[in-house]
Amino acid sequence: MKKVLAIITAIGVGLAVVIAYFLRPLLDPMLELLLQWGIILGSVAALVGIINLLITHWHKIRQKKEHFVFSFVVLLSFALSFMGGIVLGPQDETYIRWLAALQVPIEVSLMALLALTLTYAGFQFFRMRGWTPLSLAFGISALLFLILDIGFFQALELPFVNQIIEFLEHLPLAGGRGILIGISLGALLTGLRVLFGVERHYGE
Amino acid sequence: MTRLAALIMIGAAVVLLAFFWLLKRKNPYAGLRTLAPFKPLEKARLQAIEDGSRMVIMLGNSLLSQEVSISGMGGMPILKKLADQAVLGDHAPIAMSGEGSLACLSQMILAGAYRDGLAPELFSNDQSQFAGASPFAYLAACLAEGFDDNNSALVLAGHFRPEMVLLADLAGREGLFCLADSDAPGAQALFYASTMHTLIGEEFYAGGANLRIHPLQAASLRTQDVLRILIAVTLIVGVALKLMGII
Amino acid sequence: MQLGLASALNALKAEDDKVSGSLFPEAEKDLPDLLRDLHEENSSYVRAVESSSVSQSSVVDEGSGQKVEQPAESKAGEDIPEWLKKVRQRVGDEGDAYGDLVKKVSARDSSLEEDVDKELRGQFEDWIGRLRSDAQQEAARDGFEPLDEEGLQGEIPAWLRHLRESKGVLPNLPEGMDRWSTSDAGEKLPDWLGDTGEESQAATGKLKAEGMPNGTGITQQIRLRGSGELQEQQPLAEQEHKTNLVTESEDLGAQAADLSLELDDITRQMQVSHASLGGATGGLSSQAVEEGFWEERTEHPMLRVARSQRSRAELLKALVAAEGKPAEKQAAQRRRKTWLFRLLLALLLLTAVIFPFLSISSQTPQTGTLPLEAQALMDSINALESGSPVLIVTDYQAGFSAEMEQVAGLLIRHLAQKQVQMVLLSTYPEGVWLAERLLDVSLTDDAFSQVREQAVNLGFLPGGRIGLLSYAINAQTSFAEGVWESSNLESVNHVNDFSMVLILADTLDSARSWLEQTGPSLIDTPMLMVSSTQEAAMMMPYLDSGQLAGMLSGLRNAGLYEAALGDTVMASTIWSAYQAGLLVMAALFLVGFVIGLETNARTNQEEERKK
Amino acid sequence: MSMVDLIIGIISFALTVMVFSYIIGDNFFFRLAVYLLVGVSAGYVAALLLTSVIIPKLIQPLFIGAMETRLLALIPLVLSAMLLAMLIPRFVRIGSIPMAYLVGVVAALTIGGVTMGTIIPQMVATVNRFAPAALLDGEGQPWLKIVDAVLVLIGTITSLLYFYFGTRKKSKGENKQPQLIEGLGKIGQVFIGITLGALFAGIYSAALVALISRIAEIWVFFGNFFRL
Repeated sequence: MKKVLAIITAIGVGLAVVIAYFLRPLLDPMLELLLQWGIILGSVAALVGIINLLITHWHKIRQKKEHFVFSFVVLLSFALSFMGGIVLGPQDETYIRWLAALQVPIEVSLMALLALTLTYAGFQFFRMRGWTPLSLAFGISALLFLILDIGFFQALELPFVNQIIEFLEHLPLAGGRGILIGISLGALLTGLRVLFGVERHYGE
Repeated sequence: MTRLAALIMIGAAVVLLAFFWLLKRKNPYAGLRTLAPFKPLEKARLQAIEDGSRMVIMLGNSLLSQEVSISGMGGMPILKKLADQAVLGDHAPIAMSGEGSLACLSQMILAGAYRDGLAPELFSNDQSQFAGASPFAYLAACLAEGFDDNNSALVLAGHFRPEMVLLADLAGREGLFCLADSDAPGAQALFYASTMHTLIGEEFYAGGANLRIHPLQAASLRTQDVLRILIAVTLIVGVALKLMGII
Repeated sequence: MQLGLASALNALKAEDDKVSGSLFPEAEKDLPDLLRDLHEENSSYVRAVESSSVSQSSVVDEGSGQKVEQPAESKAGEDIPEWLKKVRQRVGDEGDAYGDLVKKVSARDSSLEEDVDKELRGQFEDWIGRLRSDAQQEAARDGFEPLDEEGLQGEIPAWLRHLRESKGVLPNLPEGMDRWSTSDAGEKLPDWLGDTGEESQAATGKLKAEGMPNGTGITQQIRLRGSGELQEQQPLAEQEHKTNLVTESEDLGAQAADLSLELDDITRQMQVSHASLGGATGGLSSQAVEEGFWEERTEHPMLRVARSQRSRAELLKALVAAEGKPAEKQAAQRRRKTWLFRLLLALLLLTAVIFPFLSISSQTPQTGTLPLEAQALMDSINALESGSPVLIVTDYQAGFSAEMEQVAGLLIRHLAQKQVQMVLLSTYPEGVWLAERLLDVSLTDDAFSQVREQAVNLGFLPGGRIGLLSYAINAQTSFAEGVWESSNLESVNHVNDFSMVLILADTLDSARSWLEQTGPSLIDTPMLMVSSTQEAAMMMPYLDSGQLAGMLSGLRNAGLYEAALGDTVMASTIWSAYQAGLLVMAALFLVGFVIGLETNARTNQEEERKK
Repeated sequence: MSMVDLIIGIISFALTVMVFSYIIGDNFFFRLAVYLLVGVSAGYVAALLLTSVIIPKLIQPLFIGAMETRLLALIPLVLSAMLLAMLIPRFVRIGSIPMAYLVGVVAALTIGGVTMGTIIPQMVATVNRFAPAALLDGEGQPWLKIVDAVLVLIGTITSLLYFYFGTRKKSKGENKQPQLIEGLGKIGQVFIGITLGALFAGIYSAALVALISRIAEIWVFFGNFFRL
């Protein structure tokens, strides 16, 4: 019974929003109400996810699973960060300062780690991918754009060289447009399957 | 004009979808290209059951925070296929989501798998985790979970930001099987360079048909093929008319 | 595990039926009694479990760790098939796999100690005797020389011997010998099989004398031998057997080893009985011959073991032996192989990037021409009037704050020079405090202090794309009550009322969402972008289609923009380190390309050689 | 340098080294930094969601405003309660209705957004490049603009056809695309490779800037520290 109700909800709400989307601004009030409820449910789902995160780490501690010590770190840092946000407010200067002091170094370092690990990917690329039109184009293009980004040729300030560089820098546009249209077609059909009531992972 | 053109495209897609669904009811999956990475994925799945190791399925984030994205749901067919082994293997697969709504959806799929396996009491919420509240926190939690010694495979299926390629690097370091399947072009570029089993462009949306989840998934691929040919023809005709100054 | 043992016994029984069908005369088709007893025992055990009227089974609740009474019939139980109910019942009864193993073994021991009596001992000896007498009658009918009392001695027909020799099954007869005798054969047997015949009888005799329950003879002996104690100790009679067995039965590892030896011994019993008749029968099943019946063996050369038999026995032995031992991860070996090389490459890049910090400190402006899209962005900002509202969207993660503050900081300063009214918001939770940080880092000069105070941070726009469309429809209801009213934005009621929308994005996701959901609502308000280098290539289609009016991305273009503004020039150490890092990656690609050429050539040669 | 800046500088340096220890392999320090980030970001997001969405949009409307809006506010409250019920394993299925609502809304936005925001505008832009005025007037060499427009048209069509999912009719079981489409797809591979290669270089550059900024920050911190 719950499954049928869920399918009807998805199809009904989906059709209502699509119709209102294309008839804008005619049905804007109804569209806005449906969107506001969607925003609330999206945020509640995020909170349910965060509570699930805390319960998972609490189970790890209680069952003394491997690395359960770090679950203490998660719960403790969550408590401090959450209480700070509630008491001082998410936009308080002191709160933001300490939040940035912890979050910025770790996230920027993870991003820096990406550079260090891509060195191995760059080195073993041709050995792994072999020789196909795709891999050759990929390798040569990556090499070309790395060298262009160094700025050596631009510094020569030769008009003809600049025009070639500008032409080369616009080359990714064609492939990018093809990929974008392809991905959009896939997303369009997936959305239609939801409105057909076929893509119903919510009803498992 | 854009709105009219969009409506025409959506109408064409709906008609073609229904047409191919009815046309190919008997054998919906015949005549479709099979994607290479799904065979090793099946092998890795059976291997995980055989040697009692664990598969970790990462469903990525949504396009933006606090929403469920269509591309995030693109990874669900793979989770559904791997969830069926939840009842068979020694270690149930772990689904890690970077978005609250994806965590709820994956929980339903895993719970459904145990219910289909007539063992609902064996399902616990820990198998479907909400790993992190921000993309980098999600990446960090997945890296920590990826180091677990019970793992034998990391399956990335969903919407990923480029920095998630650290997980493919971790799979390479730890000698794990890794399937990287995303709809984000940036992530596709890095996955293509760092792991063997990856999909490019819109192949991400062909997972459902390859795993034979529902006949309408196969009809979708056929509809996409016809639409791409219509787009190509429209571009050529449009260019011709533009050169002639008609439009 | 319980299922595993039952199925293993069934497999052995099926195998035995197949082989015995061809070797034993029709009348003797049924199993040797010992094997049948073991089989009945096992099925009686299964029947005992089924019939048990236990309506409740207790399952350890993984979450709470205590036993939880579970209804034996789960709600969905009415339509569950019978066989599956038994499977779930058994899983529920015995908890985890090891508990099941211990229960099975101890159940067998106790049933053997209570039930087996003198009659089984007699049956066993009758069985051996009947097998031998039948073999002799068979041999007499087929014209072979009857086997003598000890069994294995006998004239092997010439054709059989040549066939075996050609298959390398029988080692060439030493000089002067034309047939095998038990003692020679015995030498080839592994120690523990070699003495099966005589020693087991002697041991059994001793057991009887010591008053041990007869039934334990064979099994007890095997268990002790299995645990490696029989060889070192004094003869069994002097042992205090009750205590050893009790301590042993608690050690799960030893139990697994005992079981494997017990099954192994049954397999040996069957093989020995086959072998003793082997010489006498010519009627081998065609399948056995086909499977290379006389393939390489380590056991008694006279043994006739089909390859499928052998592989099943070894698989069974390996499976049982592997229980309880952590599987050696092949990944661990693969990990060591690439780990060091990845570390060296990372250190190489780290060194290349640190080096400019040690040597360079001067500041030289960037040279080159600003790309068209960056020029369009500069022109748009230059066209703004003082006090006009500009919406700045800080949709990037803290991980990109380094790059974005470097590149976007330029535009914030440029906008501040134009004295515009800045309105900030973000669809990412982190974007809220990153916006504050961006203003603090960029507007450090006193000249910008007034612009800094007037800047309004609307905070978090929740809901992702749902929130974007809602914002495009009605900007005020998208934010918490009072946020909009307190931000003195009288002139702005709709997103179209902004003079410019500037999106600071680290990936294509945020840009696409704004372009798809809010873009169609913007009539004459230009949408511009500051993008991380990360996905700037995917922004080009939107620039080309005019959906984006201008874009600035990358450290180099920021340097050129800065030079064009006449602003303070970016430190050259950062720029030199950036160039060094790019050179390292370019070099790695080239080296990889050359190595790829070489490995590709080698693989082509190998393929040609194979063809 | 104030005491707070000193502490923040030391924390920043320590966290950077702990994250970089990933290169050596799994270790205590890396996990500590990683789980610290998970806890801190979850706490902040939870606080932000409560203060800027749940309280103002879900709870306050129940008590403020006209009776009609207060009754309407009950619907999202009930749906939210069903979502919260999913935290209990036995009631996971109750959350299917609010999840269906969310999925339905996002599916509709995707259908509208991708068609009006990406597919149609990109097709129009490809055709508009061939406008005679755009080709002949304006900056740049006309022949270069013509070549550029033709390349974009060919690249867009061939990279679209590279993903063709159908296979040849005659080739039973063979995984081959129709002849013409396979040929065009090979050209499309080149254009897709160029785009993905450019993305690889771009992402590496962004990561490189992050690496340089970490080193620069630590360099400046130690410079000021030793100058104390």
